[in-house]
Amino acid sequence: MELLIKNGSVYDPSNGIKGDKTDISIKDGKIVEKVSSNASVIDAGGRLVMPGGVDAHSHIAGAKVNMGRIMRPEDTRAGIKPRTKITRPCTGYTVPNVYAMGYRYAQMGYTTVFEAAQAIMKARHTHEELEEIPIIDKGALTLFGSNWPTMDFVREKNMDKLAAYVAWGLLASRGFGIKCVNPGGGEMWGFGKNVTGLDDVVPNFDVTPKDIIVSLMKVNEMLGLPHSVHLHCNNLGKPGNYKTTLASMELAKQVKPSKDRQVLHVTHVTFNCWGGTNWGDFESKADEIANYLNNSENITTDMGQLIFGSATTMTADGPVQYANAKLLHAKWANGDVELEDASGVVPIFYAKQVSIHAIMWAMGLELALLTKDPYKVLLTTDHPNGGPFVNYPEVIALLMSNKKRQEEIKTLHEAVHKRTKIPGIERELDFNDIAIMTRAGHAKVLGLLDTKGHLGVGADADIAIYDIKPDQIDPSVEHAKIKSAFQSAAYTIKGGEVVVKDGQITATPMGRTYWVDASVPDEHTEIMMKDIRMKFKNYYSINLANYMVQDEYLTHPKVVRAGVIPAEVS
Amino acid sequence: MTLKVTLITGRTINQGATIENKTSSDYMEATACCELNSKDVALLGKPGANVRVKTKHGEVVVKLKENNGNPDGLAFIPMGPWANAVVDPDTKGCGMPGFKGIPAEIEVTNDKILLMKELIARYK
Amino acid sequence: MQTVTLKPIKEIKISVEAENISPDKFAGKTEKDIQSLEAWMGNQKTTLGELFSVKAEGSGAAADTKIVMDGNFSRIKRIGEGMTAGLIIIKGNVDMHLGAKMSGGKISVTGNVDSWAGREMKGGELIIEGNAGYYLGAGYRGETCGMRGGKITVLGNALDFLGEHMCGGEIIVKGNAGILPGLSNNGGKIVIEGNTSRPGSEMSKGTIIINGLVDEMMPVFKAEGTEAVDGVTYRKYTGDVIVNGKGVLYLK
Amino acid sequence: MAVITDALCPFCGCVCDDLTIVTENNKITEVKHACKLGAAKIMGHHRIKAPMMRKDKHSEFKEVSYEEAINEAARILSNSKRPLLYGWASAVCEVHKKGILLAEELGAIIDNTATVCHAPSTLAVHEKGLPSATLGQIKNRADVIVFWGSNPVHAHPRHMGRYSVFAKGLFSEKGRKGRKVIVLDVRKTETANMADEFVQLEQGSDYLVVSALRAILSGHADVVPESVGGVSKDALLKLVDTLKTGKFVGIFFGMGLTQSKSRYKNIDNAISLVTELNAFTKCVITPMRGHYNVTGFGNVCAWETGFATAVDFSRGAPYYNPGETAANDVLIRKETDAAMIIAGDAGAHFPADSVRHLARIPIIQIDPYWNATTEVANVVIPVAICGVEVEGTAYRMDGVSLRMRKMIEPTHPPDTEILEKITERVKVLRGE
Repeated sequence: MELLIKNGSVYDPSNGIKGDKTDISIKDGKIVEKVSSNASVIDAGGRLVMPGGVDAHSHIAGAKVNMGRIMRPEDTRAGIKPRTKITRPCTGYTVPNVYAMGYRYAQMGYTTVFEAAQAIMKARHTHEELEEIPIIDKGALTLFGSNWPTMDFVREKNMDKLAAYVAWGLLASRGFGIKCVNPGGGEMWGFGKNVTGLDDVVPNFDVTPKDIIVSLMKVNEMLGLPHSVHLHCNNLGKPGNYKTTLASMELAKQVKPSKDRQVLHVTHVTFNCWGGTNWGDFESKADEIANYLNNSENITTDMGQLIFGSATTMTADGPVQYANAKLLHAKWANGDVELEDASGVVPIFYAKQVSIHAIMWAMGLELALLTKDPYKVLLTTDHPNGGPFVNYPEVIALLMSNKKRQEEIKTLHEAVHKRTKIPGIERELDFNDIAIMTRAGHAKVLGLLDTKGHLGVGADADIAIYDIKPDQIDPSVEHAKIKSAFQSAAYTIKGGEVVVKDGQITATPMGRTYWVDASVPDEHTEIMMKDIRMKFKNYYSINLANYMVQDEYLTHPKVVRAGVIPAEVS
Repeated sequence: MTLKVTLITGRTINQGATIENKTSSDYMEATACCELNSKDVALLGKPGANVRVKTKHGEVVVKLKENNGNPDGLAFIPMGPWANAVVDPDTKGCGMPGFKGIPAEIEVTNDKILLMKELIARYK
Repeated sequence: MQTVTLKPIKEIKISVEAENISPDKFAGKTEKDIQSLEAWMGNQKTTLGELFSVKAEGSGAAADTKIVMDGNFSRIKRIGEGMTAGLIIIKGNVDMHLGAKMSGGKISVTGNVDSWAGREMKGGELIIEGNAGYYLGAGYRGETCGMRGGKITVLGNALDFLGEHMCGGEIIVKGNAGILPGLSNNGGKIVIEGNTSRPGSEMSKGTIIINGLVDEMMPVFKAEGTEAVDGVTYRKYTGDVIVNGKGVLYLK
Repeated sequence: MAVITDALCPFCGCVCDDLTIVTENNKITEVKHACKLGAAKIMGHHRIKAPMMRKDKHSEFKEVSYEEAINEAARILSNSKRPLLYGWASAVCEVHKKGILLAEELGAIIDNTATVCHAPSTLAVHEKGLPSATLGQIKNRADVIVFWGSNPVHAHPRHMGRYSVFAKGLFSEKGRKGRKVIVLDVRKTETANMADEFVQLEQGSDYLVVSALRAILSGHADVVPESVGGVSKDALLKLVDTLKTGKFVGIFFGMGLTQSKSRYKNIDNAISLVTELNAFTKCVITPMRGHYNVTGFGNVCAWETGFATAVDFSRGAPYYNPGETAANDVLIRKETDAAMIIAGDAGAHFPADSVRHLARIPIIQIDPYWNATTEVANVVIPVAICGVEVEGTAYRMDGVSLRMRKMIEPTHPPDTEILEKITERVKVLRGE
């Protein structure tokens, strides 16, 4: 199969292409130097061409996503669409069904999405859902931050065992990388408590969140995993938590990256750049985070942008969800996973006239606009925590147009003026910035820039064409057009196949599931497994033989190899 | 003598152990019965007697059994076709019929207990 | 002024979803237009004309549209759903979701209505001369708000969960009500002339007046002595204390 | 002789995964570690040999080929205006996926056995959520365990040993001795006999008792009368104190709550009690699910349709409203005009009125065993036993997904194959 995209106005940041009229040749699902004259041709007619969108942090599959669906029939009915000849029925707004998940991402020109948190013990469920999300490539990050083996090995200061455990845990869960959520807090939530900072000691395990974060960063680099540690900071959801976030970022200095990427990705900053001491003096400290990012080299973040309207908060941070439910008098699902982590799901409605929400809306934007390098701030909504992913085009429009921001600010609670810097920020991002924040940056942060997030030869032929002519539009003024163009791609091409045309699904191939197979010396695994076997014998409620995710749950696997880097290299 | 009771239905281990073997006499023995405490049983007769259980929704003949965990006036029939002959079909706006808390009358009878096949045949 | 008369022309066993029977949908349409409006019987798409004889006289906006339904409609769901104005007069029984989400106009029924009548109703009036089913004036699964405004009057009885999650409006039941009326009442007014049981659980706001007997009282109300309402003396209770509720329950 | 270790039990929601199965010549000769329920199922019962059909409900069945039975099933279903596809709980998730696709194709209602079991719990989850935990969390931490309207000695025989009452873990090394066990029920069950405290309720009064506990917990003991639902105020005060002072409270509930007066509102109320207890201690609540994979159906149905059960596809898009779209709702209203009953026995477990309607309409049964549904069926298609002869996914009562093992080679085709063929045939009949 050959395809040629002609006359596109191409934005391909990692190859330095900024709006040049470049042709893209595709053969057998990859981008190639050139194609034969038999290739079918898409004439982009000067329209915007970008690599397929990549999302490094979204909640698209697994136990908590499904709990969101089960507890929210009122959300399910909000997005109903009957089946068609090509598509299965779609449901939901904040918690779409598996089909809507794939179709709606594809309709926005996205082709790769990573689920941000799975407990190993519930990974089989995650993969069952990933297996049914059509079109997009996907993967899932695995939780390690409160696992008993993690804390035991951290306390023993045995990085070989910890590395072996991480490698084994990724295999067991078919996971892509290390997710660390409120480290130590998940364990403490087992008895209804929480850690309050990086130096609290987790009872019975005698480690601190700081120890856990640093150790996980070390083994992440020992293993040379494609992605870095992906951190949801302690104290999330508490006013004043920006200090914890900055202190967590500071820890990254202790570890050298094993490859050309960050050593720490701090996620959904909207929820952890909070100033003030209570809800009364609550304010944005996104500027402080941006300032830190501007002066450091090995940390990346994502926005977790807030979208007004309905959202469903879901996270492995169990205690924060209990606090949310109590504060909002909302329904609450909790999902502790034995020996591993916690989780919670709580619906929320973000209202423009609620001061906290207005301030939070500003935080993600401030972070993105005050941080100079767009590779350091990825565009996310922490779907569906800040709001559903279908609102990315709204965020793009806000980032590209100060006019739109000012119009929006007029409709918000006045706190947005006093407690945030957003009204005075004039910066407007360009298409290159947006391409980084929605594609190249994500791919780089995930360590997948070889095949994802760019349009160079050898890349996967995942491409989006939008109905915008970059040289004929002023995004600052015509922000509504920007938004609608990004909502509904003129073409989405996935693995060389046209899957969306004029915003409509035209084909529903199955994407691949990425996971990382990391090698460690056998003797490390053997020693580590002694502990693991003991834990299964005494503590787990299932047997070790039934724990690992079987091959049957990855019908289209894409294995990324990694492993312990020999001492002389590291 | 007719005993007025509140009827509940539910699982038992023998009902469960024979659930995939519904044509067997074991299943019938496990489920075609009605448990009352010994005081209530004595009001009617003896354990092992056939009793007719009647509700607004139907009637069924089952074997009388003793279970002293039951308070006075509470009858228990293991879930299954015999119990379901007399439960309340109303789903109360939420899809769930009334399998528990049904006012019922129980009396001893000489009628025989129908086999599962015969019981279902009544519905045809 | 437009008057549309619908009469059943066949016995209907499988429920029909007929949200198109509404003054908003009929307004300004010809008899033929109305006959061709879509309805669903089970998984079969059909039309109003296939199911009913349709007679239309005059023409007018929704507010000037009167729909007269004469006969047995006990398998016709969603009549008057979302209507904003006009009048529906039903001489007979109807199925579920009558007047769901309606925000204006008036529906009156001489017979019985099945469950979810007035679901998520925002305004207008619903008069039921017979009995109502479950969840009268309630919400949809998982929503925090049921009825928000308008008025429902039932001359007969209503079943369980009436006014569940009510956030506003008024429900009057002349007969008895099933269990748990006014559950999670958050600002509506409910009057039950007959008997009921377990009223007002989890109510945070609103008023429930019961003139008949209360079979079982929820153990969550504070007795506040007596108070006269429209000249009648009631025992007054406030609660639900669990949710720090400011709801008021008046019992005779 | 072959020995399979770490085998999973396809009976109840405990899905015990520590069974040892001994087989010889493709026959199971021994089941170790299983309870009476699991062992009985795995050892096997009399099976339906071959597909069968009959002219009408009164005539005798005749054996037919699979093809014939499948074609007839497809014909019945594709002619139906209000088909119901019911059962599913005794099958693996792979079967559920095929079933939902068939329901979409037909514009059918698909509902599962939870409709007479824990579907009300799902309705309560819509209202209040579900503060829960995996069973190992209970095993390792719980010092107070409550069974409310559930009788695990009979329905989940190994629950207490593996996960709750007797289980030892990191913070519960004393097992039973370190735990307080409370049973609330209307009768003194065998489970109640093992409890430290038995609170006997009047039948149907659970809702009132939960509210009284919540009132006391929220500091309003003054409004609670001297006795609620047959329980003295002193006993209620004591119970609240026990719950509040536990370090980790695990509450398990059964059909005593889902099926009694107030139905799902009992659970709705109990979930609020659990949420409110978390202001004092850690407390979680878990439904005692019956069939080994009834939880799996709810999960598959939720991720595929957005709704956990009772989904009506008649208009092409999922619609959900138990009370309107659940199996018994449409059967009692006599709306259903054809039904497929698979991996569940509506004939035995539905009220007489529903079965009476099933006896009037064409019924297709897909099941390994002859049961009460067979008695009203027109077409019977025997299949392999999931979890014994077919591997696949099941979800334990706490939502942990597990892969059921194949113990012996099947003698019949799997449900998935039958459903695929029916779906293909339906498409042909509809000219797709």
